[in-house]
Amino acid sequence: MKIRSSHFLETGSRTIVPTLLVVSVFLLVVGHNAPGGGFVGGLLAGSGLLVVFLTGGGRAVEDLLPVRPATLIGSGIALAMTTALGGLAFGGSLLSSGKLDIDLGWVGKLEVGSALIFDSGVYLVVTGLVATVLLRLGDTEGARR
Amino acid sequence: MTSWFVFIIVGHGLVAIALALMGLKRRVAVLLAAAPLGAMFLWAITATVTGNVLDGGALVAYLEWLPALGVSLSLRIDALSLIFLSLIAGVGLAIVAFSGGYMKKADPPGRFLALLLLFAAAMSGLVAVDNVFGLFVFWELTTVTSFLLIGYDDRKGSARAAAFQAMLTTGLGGLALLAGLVLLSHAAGTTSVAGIIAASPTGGVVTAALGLVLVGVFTKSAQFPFHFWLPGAMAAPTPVSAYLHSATMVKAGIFLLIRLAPGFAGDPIWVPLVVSVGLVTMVIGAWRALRQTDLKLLLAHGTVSQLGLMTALAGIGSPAVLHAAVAMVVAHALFKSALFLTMGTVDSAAGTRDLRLLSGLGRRLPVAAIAGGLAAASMAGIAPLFGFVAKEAAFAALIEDDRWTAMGVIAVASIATVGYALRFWWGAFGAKPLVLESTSGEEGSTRPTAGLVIPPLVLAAIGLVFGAAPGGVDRLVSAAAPGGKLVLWPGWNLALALSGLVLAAGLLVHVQREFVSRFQRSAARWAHERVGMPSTERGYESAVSGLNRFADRVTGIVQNGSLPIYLAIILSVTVGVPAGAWAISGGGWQGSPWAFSAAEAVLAVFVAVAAIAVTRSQSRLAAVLLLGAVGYAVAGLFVVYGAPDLALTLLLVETITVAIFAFVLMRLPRRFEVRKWRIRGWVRGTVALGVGVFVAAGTLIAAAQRTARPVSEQYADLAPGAGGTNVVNVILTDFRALDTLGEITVVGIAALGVAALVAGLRSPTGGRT
Amino acid sequence: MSTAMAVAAGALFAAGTYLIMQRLLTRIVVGLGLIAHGANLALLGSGGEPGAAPIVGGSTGVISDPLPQALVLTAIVITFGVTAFLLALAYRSYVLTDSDAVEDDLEDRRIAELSRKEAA
Amino acid sequence: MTTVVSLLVVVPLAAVALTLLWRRLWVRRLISLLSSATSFVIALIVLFTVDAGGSVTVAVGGWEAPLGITLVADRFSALMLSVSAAALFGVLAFAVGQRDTDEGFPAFHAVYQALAAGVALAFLTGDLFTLFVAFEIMLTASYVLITHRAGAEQVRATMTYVVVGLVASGLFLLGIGFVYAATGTVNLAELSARMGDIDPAVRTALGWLFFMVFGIKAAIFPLFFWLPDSYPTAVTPVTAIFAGLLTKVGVYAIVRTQTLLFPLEAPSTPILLIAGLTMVVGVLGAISQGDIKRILSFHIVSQIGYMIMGLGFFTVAGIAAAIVFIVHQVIVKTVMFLVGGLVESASGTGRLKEVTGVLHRFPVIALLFLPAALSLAGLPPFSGFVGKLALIQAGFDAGRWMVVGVSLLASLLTLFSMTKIWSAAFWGAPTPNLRRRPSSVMVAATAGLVGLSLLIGLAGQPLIEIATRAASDLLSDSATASGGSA
Repeated sequence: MKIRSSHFLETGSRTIVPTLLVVSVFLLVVGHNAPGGGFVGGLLAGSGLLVVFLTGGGRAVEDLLPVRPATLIGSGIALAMTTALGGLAFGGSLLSSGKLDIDLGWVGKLEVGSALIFDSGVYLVVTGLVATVLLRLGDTEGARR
Repeated sequence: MTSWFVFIIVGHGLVAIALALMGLKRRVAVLLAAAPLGAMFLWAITATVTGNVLDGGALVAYLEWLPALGVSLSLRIDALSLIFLSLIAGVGLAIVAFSGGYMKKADPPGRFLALLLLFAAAMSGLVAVDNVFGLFVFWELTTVTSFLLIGYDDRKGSARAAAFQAMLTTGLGGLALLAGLVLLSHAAGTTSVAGIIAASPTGGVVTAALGLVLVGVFTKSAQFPFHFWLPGAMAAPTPVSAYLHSATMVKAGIFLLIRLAPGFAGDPIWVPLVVSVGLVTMVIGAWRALRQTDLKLLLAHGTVSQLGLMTALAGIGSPAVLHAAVAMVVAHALFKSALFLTMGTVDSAAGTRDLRLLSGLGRRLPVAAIAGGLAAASMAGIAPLFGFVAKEAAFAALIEDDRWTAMGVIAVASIATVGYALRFWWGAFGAKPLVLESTSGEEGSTRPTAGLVIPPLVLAAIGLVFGAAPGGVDRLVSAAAPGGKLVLWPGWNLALALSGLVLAAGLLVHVQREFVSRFQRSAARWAHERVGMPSTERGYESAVSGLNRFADRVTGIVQNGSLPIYLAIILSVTVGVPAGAWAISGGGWQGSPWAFSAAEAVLAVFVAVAAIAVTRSQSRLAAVLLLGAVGYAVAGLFVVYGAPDLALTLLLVETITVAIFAFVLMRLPRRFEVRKWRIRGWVRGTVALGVGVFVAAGTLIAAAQRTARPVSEQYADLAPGAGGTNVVNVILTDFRALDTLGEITVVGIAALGVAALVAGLRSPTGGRT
Repeated sequence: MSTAMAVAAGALFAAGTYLIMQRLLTRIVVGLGLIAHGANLALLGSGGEPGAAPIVGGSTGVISDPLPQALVLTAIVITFGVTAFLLALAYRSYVLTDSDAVEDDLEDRRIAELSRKEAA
Repeated sequence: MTTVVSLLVVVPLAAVALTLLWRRLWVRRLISLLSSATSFVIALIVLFTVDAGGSVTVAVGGWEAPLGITLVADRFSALMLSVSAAALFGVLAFAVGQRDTDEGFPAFHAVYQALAAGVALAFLTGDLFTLFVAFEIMLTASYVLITHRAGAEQVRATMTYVVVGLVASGLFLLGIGFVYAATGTVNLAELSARMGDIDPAVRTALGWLFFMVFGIKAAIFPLFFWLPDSYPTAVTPVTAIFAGLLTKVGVYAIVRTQTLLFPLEAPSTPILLIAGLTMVVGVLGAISQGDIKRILSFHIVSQIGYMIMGLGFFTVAGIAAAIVFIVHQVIVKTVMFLVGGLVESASGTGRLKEVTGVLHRFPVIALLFLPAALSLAGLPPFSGFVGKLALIQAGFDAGRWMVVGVSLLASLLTLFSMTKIWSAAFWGAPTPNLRRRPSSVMVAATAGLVGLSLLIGLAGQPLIEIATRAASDLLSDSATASGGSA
């Protein structure tokens, strides 16, 4: 189903969606120190997809997503697993955390904790769920996969 | 020596597997099956001759199985075991030889012989093992093999029903036996059979245990009131009837009685129960045997009767009587298996075993007639056959012990025994003037093969040899149950006179068979009409149908198929039991603050009111929107409780949930259908209220218990070290990351489920998704 | 735990259980949603007296117990996933049977009928 | 060793991710089979290590309890892990052999591995909330598996399953709320130490709440109604693994929490009453049914009663017997459903009235059914006998004759029911619907599990010994709990 293009919504979504996605990533990154994190981020990204869906239907959501929702979920779990395994591999225990400092030159130093990688996994899975629901439940005519 | 025994038993199993899997030719299969039985027979002879068994010793071996539970397969093979082993192997050989000729051409013999061998192995184990649980194991194995053999002709409904009946009856006994054995071994402090008998504990528990053991014995040995399954078991092929249901398996109960008698005959329950059951069974069996027109059923009821005799003898339990009981076991195994096999020969030659249709077979089957004659004479107790010797010993021992009541009953029943022995031979072989001579059987064979006539002849002949020269057998019998002596000629005495009297009376019964049968018919009518005598067969049937009805009733009530009712029960129990337990244990109540802030109070009231409003809403959309409102209010409470992450998450979740709901609702009717509730409104209301009160009161009571400081206090100090200042997030991604990992798995799986549920559905609007 | 919070949780459970004890799956889903909210409130309240958001250096004063918050967050997301699944189930039911009602088990009904007949 | 223990959860979870990322079916099958086989091997290693050297505790993330989550592999959990891994592998092989299970369901292997991960986590976790998460993983996976390709009738059945499951989850969460409110921790070891400090009445109530919440999952009387309505509707491998594992995870949770958090001094009459009723009502239900899978589903319930009975004695012997019985049931119940599935796949029906003569047409199915059925009925020398004998002896030791008598009666009725299936479906003239020969992989998978059951029966001594050590661990844990020191 799709709500037939209300002009207002369509133009609105063109600005709203990118904003939502950017904010969602922002929440993901700052989550360790402020309210936010993978869940909130993922849900916000999902809300973005919802808006896309409402204006463009299932097709638009599919076009926006780089991969199938199942792959999104699979890679999310895989990403979270890497930190789990990383802990094991580096002699610590399962899911023990570590840190990686990346020098980004003039941008500054980015401190990538394994927690962030983990949270990104969460982000992907939650987004994957919302995407699945939209494509399957929301749009029974348009979804192809 | 004992290790050879184990090898041979294992050999039984291996040969059975080979027989079942390889499609062997009939002759090869028979020879192969005979091998382990022959080995066992030779072993038994050797063991008797070489060891100290004849002097009351035993071959002992220790075989562990489950020592933690006191279960072992330790062997203790004494004279009684050897008698049984020789019978199992010896009669088994005859049976296998007979089966080769008896089984139909179309039927591959492999599976049948394999089952027979498995049975033989189980039975051999039963008599050799010296552990109550080991005994039970073999006991049940004989039950299972018997079940499979009774139902061997499984295309016939009657065979299936008979197998079922036997399984259920002996299965019941088996469980009673198990319970009894556990109790006995507890009371005696050992699980060794010999040890238990040596300890022979006494007391109420022991009496109860013996009662249970005896139920097992009675079912296995087809004693009243469980005797009905044995005639039913005649649905089995004749070799099976001859082997399991006359010569060996049904004697497992007798075996156990003879084993236990020296230790427990003094128990108050033993003599009255065992003797009376045995005598009643003997009489009932004899009475019925006289009425049969089917030769096989005649023999079956005869077996019931004879088992009753042996039970009664074992029940009396004095050394002399036990000695006679053991002799009786041997005699019965020999003559009854011979009789069954003869009957099988007749059946396959004439195509019927109805004595009203058989005539003049004696001339056509002279060898079978001789074998049958010898065996029947042994059963009737005619000298110089072994049946006579055994019966004489029994009479003499009973007289010596002053067991006059038992003696009387046994004598009367023995008259019937003579009667049905004659009836059998006359029925099978005699020329009957009014009946057309049976000329040819179904297959038109005129002369039965040697395989069909030799085995019964051999068995009957052994009865003759043993009878004529009982000294050799007596050494073994006396080693098993010292206390008497088997002799062919006891001298002129009361027992002999009684025997003569019984024979004469039996002859009269046969001559006056018309009168007897009229008498039996009218007596049966009288019993049925006037007394309304219950029959145990009917008892079994009504028990089974009653069980089925009861099961339907209970299940119909409990498993009513209605989700609302299930939920009502589950909720009431899950909440009611803890609440009740709390009340019974005298739980107390402490006060708690009304609210920590005004905002909290307002939001809480809003949540409660909105929740109740949801239940009243009549349209789906209203319900969903109200649910969303509740969600937002809960998010508000999260804020009040200092949980911004939660609030943020919940707000987003609620928003998306409402959207999903909307997608689904688009396709569903706008308003809730009005459906009949299976549960009345007030019941739902009460359960709901109960759950609500439980939750509210429970949270308050639980919170009042808190004395220790929460473990989470350290999180705030540790979080920065773990790389974050948002403690909740650090918990989720670090301290308790495993939960989160599990949680995203749940989310992922749920998404896969959504995809799977919608995939392949034709949507109501038409398009395929 | 304040009485207000306890009553809110209790009311959510009561309304939720009232809703699920009937046949329409959409109503059941709503009921389960209420129960989940109730459980989450009870769990959050188990942390004791509320305080500031548990962010180190974020604010002064006593912070709330962060552990129940983390647990509740996990529970919320699990509920979210399962609710989506349930809705898909309701949808499938509707497509297949034209209704989202949970009917009685046929085999159970058959046996109940049988035993009723036997009793009569 | 801590790494190895962690792998028990990590391997299936990694398989979830990998099977989702690969699209080829054979790759998914390979990953899935490898994961299950590896889990089995690891579980055995853990079992032997733990049995020799005592339990292994993993502080996940390096955070010690009660701050972090711990995984605890002790004898009880290691035993459960091993036997469930065996069942999971066997059923997976069967499913692959049956082909149509995973061919029409792209996510089957991911969901199946998630189920495996949930089960493993449930056995291992030393944390009450993680137990909740583990249950959710397991249950959500089970919801997805049971609804797979559901027709109208199955959807109805699954709704019952899912709704009851979610209600139980809600109550579980509520219980966790109560526990945290009362004690301020969700770590089981820490809880065990703190439980002694709270009002005994509240403690008793909490004990019963958890007993009932897990009892819904374990399908005890009177909370089992959902099970026979829902299990039989799923495809064979799914029903089989549900039957073998899910209820036993519930029983595991009951045994674990009751011994660790709510220990008793003496046999508990209420628990034994529940046990007796569960046995009897369950088996009566089985007798009233006419479909193999439905009969077996009621037997699941009935047999749960035996396990609860062992717990109810609250002695080392009783709990050891219960553990032996659980191990036996995991295998035998799985096998029974697989055999029922073989009959169904050969004939297209499981209704006793519509299929006869399997013995003559497919003797191998009969050969697999017989030992499993006899084992279920507790006949020697099969695994059920070992469990039953242990229970009976424990019962007599505890002086609880009544419930022992009831259990014997129930096992007679079980024998009745098994004999009924045998003589109705396996004996008789073969019906023409017996057309499809089951694939050899399916038969081999079933046979492997039958072999395992035989092994338990014939070589049960080591199992009983480990179970006894496990039981005395459990009771000594609870002894320290009542002593108030962790």
